Amino acid sequence: MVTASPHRPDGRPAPARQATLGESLRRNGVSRRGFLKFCAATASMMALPPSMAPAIAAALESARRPSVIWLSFQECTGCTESLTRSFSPTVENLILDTISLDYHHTLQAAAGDAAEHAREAAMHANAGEYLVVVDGSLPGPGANPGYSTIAGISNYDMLMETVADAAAVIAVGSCAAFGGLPKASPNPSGAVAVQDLVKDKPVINVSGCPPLPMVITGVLAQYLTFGKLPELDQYNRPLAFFGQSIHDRCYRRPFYDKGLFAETFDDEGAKKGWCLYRLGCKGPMTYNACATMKWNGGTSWPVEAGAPCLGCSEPDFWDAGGFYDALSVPPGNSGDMLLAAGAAGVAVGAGVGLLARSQAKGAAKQHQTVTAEELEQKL
Amino acid sequence: MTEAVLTPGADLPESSGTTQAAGGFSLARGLNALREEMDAPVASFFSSCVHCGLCATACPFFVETGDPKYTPIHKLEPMRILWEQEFTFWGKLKGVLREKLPLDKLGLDKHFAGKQVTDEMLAEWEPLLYDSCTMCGRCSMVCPVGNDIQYMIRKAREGQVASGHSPEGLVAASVRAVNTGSPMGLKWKTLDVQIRHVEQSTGLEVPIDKQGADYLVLLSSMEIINFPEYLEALTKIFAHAGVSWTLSQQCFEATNAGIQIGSKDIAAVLVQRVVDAAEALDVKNVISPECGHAYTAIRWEGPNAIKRAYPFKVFHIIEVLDQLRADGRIKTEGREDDRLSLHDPCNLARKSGVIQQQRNLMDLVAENFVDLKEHGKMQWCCGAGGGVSSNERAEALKLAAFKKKKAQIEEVEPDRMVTMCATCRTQLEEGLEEFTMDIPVIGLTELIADHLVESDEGTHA
Amino acid sequence: MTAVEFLMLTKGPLFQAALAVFALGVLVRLVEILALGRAHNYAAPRGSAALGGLRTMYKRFEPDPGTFKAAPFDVVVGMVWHIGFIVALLLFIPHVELIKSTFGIAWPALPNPVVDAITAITILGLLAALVHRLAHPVKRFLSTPEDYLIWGVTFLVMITGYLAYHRLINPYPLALGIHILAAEIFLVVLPFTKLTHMFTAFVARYYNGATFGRKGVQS
Amino acid sequence: MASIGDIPIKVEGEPAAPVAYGNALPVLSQVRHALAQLIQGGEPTQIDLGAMPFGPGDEERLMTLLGSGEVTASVDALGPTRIQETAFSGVWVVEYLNTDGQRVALHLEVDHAPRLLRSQPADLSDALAALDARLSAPDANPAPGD
Repeated sequence: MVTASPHRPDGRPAPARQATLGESLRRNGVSRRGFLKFCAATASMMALPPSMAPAIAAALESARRPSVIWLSFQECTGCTESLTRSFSPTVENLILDTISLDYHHTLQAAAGDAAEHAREAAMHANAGEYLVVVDGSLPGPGANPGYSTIAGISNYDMLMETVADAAAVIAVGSCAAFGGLPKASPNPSGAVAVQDLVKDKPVINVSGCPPLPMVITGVLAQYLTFGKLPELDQYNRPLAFFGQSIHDRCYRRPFYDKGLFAETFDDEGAKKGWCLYRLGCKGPMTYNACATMKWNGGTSWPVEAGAPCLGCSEPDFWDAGGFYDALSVPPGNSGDMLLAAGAAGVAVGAGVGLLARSQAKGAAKQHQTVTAEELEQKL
Repeated sequence: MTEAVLTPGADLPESSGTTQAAGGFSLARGLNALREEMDAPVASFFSSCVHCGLCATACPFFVETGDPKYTPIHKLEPMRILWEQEFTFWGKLKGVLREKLPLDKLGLDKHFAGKQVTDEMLAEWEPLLYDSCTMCGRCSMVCPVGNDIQYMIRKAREGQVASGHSPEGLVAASVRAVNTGSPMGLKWKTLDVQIRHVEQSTGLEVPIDKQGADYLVLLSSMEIINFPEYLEALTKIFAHAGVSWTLSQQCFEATNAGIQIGSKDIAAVLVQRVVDAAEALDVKNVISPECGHAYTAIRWEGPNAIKRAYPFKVFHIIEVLDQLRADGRIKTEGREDDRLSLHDPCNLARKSGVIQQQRNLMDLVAENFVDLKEHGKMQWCCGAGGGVSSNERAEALKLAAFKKKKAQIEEVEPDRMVTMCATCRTQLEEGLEEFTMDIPVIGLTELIADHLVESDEGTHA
Repeated sequence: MTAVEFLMLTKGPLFQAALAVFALGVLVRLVEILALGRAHNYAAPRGSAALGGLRTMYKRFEPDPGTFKAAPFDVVVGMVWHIGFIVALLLFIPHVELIKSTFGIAWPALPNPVVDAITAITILGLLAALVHRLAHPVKRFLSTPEDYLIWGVTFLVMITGYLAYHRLINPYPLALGIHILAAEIFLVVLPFTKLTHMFTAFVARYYNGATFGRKGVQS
Repeated sequence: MASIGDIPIKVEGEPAAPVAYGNALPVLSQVRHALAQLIQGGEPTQIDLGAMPFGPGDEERLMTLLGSGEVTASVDALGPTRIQETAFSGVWVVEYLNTDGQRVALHLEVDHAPRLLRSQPADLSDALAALDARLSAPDANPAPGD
């Protein structure tokens, strides 16, 4: 069943001295049943069907440890928190152990110059091979670079320099993927997303505020396992996780279809677990895997906790209307505008109508009486 | 009314109601007349039409010819164009844009030109407005958005008259009505002969110019010529019921060609004669004869034509007879035992609300009365009203439209038809004869007179 | 432009603009009709004009039996899709929420599958109405480009709503944005076309009923 | 460190009655389909319950519907894995746990025996080699006949 293959599927030459994942696992005393179990769990994590486990096993046997450089810009560390607080450490740890996280502000011991040297060293050693993970947005090339710098280097310069020799870029979190909170109106720091700047390398967006930990590791696992980029949607998000909307996978969907809705957070409907559409749920327009993967090790997720989906994995969700306004409700106040337009309508209508009326009256003044005499002339 | 205002671009004398040149009728005058007729109902009707075409299914002229041009709302197209151009904000805006923008240079002038009401257009629409419409108002009853199409046809005819595009037959009838007092040129002398005849055969007096009578009785020329039985029947019934009534030498004609041709000026002249006669004799009530449009003319349009309310009431003879019946003043004996059916004149039933009265009277004298399937306010027109019968050009269409009535009659297979309008009665008689259907048509007043209890006659005489 | 940006554009500024044109336009049309007024009527009334008018405003919802016999297709299809349109417009939950946020009033809505079925029937009804308009001699004769235009904007609203509900266009924000845009086109076109009959038909019915009611006839 | 269970919680009012979210039955019919496939073509199926949009209580309801059969097994490799035969022969619940006892995946397997319980082919040759080594050892018993 487990057929070890000596070559990577893509035939790329593996860097020397590095053990394959299979070797590394067996050296750690993982049995073949353990490996099978690992593959089953990995398939689950990558949102692949369980029948893919043997393929994963075959690929992992020969997978090499990639070098990863993690750049944090205008962010809140929520994405890193999400990743490190993951609740099924065995699998994720194995993945993280397998990758070579050569630079990560928050997690690495080194600081200052030493840290920057580590980054540069990893870039040189793995030129063309390494992955760049970015969390946070960054001030665009036209904006004041002083809004965010690391070791005196502007975010923009650091990103462009690091990305130059990368194999691919993974933008983790809605800030890196779409600009997120820093880019929300009025966007004082001129924030932009990674994909706005990186045009010549593949960019994978793992959006969410924060993204599901399993999705972050799942994307890494997929790259690691198959050595290629996953299939992406129009926002460059992996279809395996972002292919279906929250609404389509929501366990409360049957209530939407039946027309049973919670109208307040504490009414009967809310207690019975009815649909949260009217409380502002953005599930119908939000594409993410929360409804099946859930949070906190599969414990629950916002809708299950009775909170409407905020749509955090969609572009510009901060500016997409009130979190607790139904999806069909337009942002802003239409009422005053309607009154003003209505009043103007009445005024214009009255003006035009009275003009027309005076026209009819004027015509009546010009009326020439029809007489029998003039009718007779016709005969 | 006589205010001196000149139409721009037309060298017309003051509209003082005296002589006018024949060339006085013009497109400008026609459009002006149409503008006068624009009001809130017209604007709401044109705003609402979605071209569903259901009015066509209500029109005997369309139903029997199948020609889409006879769709009622289409008959109003010139008026609609004028309304849109001059009485809507959007239409005016388009007009301004047409003038201000260099559309001709952009080659867009054709797309934005819009239709214009021309003299040719009004000429083209003349047969649609007169020959194929009796203003029966059935379309006004079925329109889903509530358009009163008949109301607008009446208005549109004002424009036709003022632009000189009205049928010769109606023009001639109007001229005769104004000049001789009768659309058929009938004089009092002729009526006087008939009065003598009635007095001889009944032995009763026909009161003439009786001051302070309760009722002034009017007649229609067509009745006097074709159905002299009416006056005799009326004389008998009123004598029987002890009604105080009179004829007026000053004005005996009830019909109003002005209403039919669509001229409120002509209508006003003719209505004024009735009002003058009624006021001269100081009567309390005026009775319109067995004629549909005469009732509409005097009862509904008259006060508006002369712009004041009457000091007397106006009734159709059928209303008066039913009131006498209700008061127990008519005693009848015997009933007709053949199968009788009833044709409601449009002007009386749908357009005036006199529907139950004729049925009460039928029940009095008919054993075997059967209503046509669609009757009362939803009845079908005979095809001759609204001036169609005075318009020789419309002969063929008039007969075509009658086929709907014929089909209705065939459905219930009566032995005789009863009606209460001389125009309807003539059309029914001619139509049934044309299709060789042996169904006599009688007037309801005569039918009642035939069944009066003889012995009571003397008591009131 | 991303799908979400498009959705926000249609939900935000475009919606406001469309609503303004609609409110202004409809009121111009209504006021300009009413301001024309009517001549004083001197004839003694037989019945009540106001009561007749009010009754006819309602009565024309019920087709008279003769018209039903003469044109059953028109009556049935016309009623079906008009009712369907109004139900979908006023009784679909997202629409109720929209109305609540815009006008501050709300009412109970229908379950989504019911509205879905009604929408499907309405779309079929509209298609049937178009075929009928093209095929029926009277309708074809009367029809102007405007008639086809208003059919188009009405159909567009219904079909985009149906596609969005069934998520047949992806991604969903694009589907929803297209539907909202279609509704905005409808709102903007309405005051300038005979779509105003949505409002003016009641004025027309009132005047019709009042004219006949005054003469003692219930029209 | 205090665990989450140590946080004092006071529940006010009655807890809401359990709701049937209706996602258990479709899975059950998927299982039925898979079993028919196993009988017909011998093709096994694995269903990842983690990919199901389960609401609260849906998993419990499914487990109640499936019931439990004769076999219960546990595999100790990279943390424990619990295997339970359901009341329906050929339908197995396989719950993968990590070394901390937290679930990493939950599968239904429709097969004659769960994959994880079977000996792994690569291990068989290792076992054969190990046995040969044992037999050729000097203190071994006489070689087994035929």
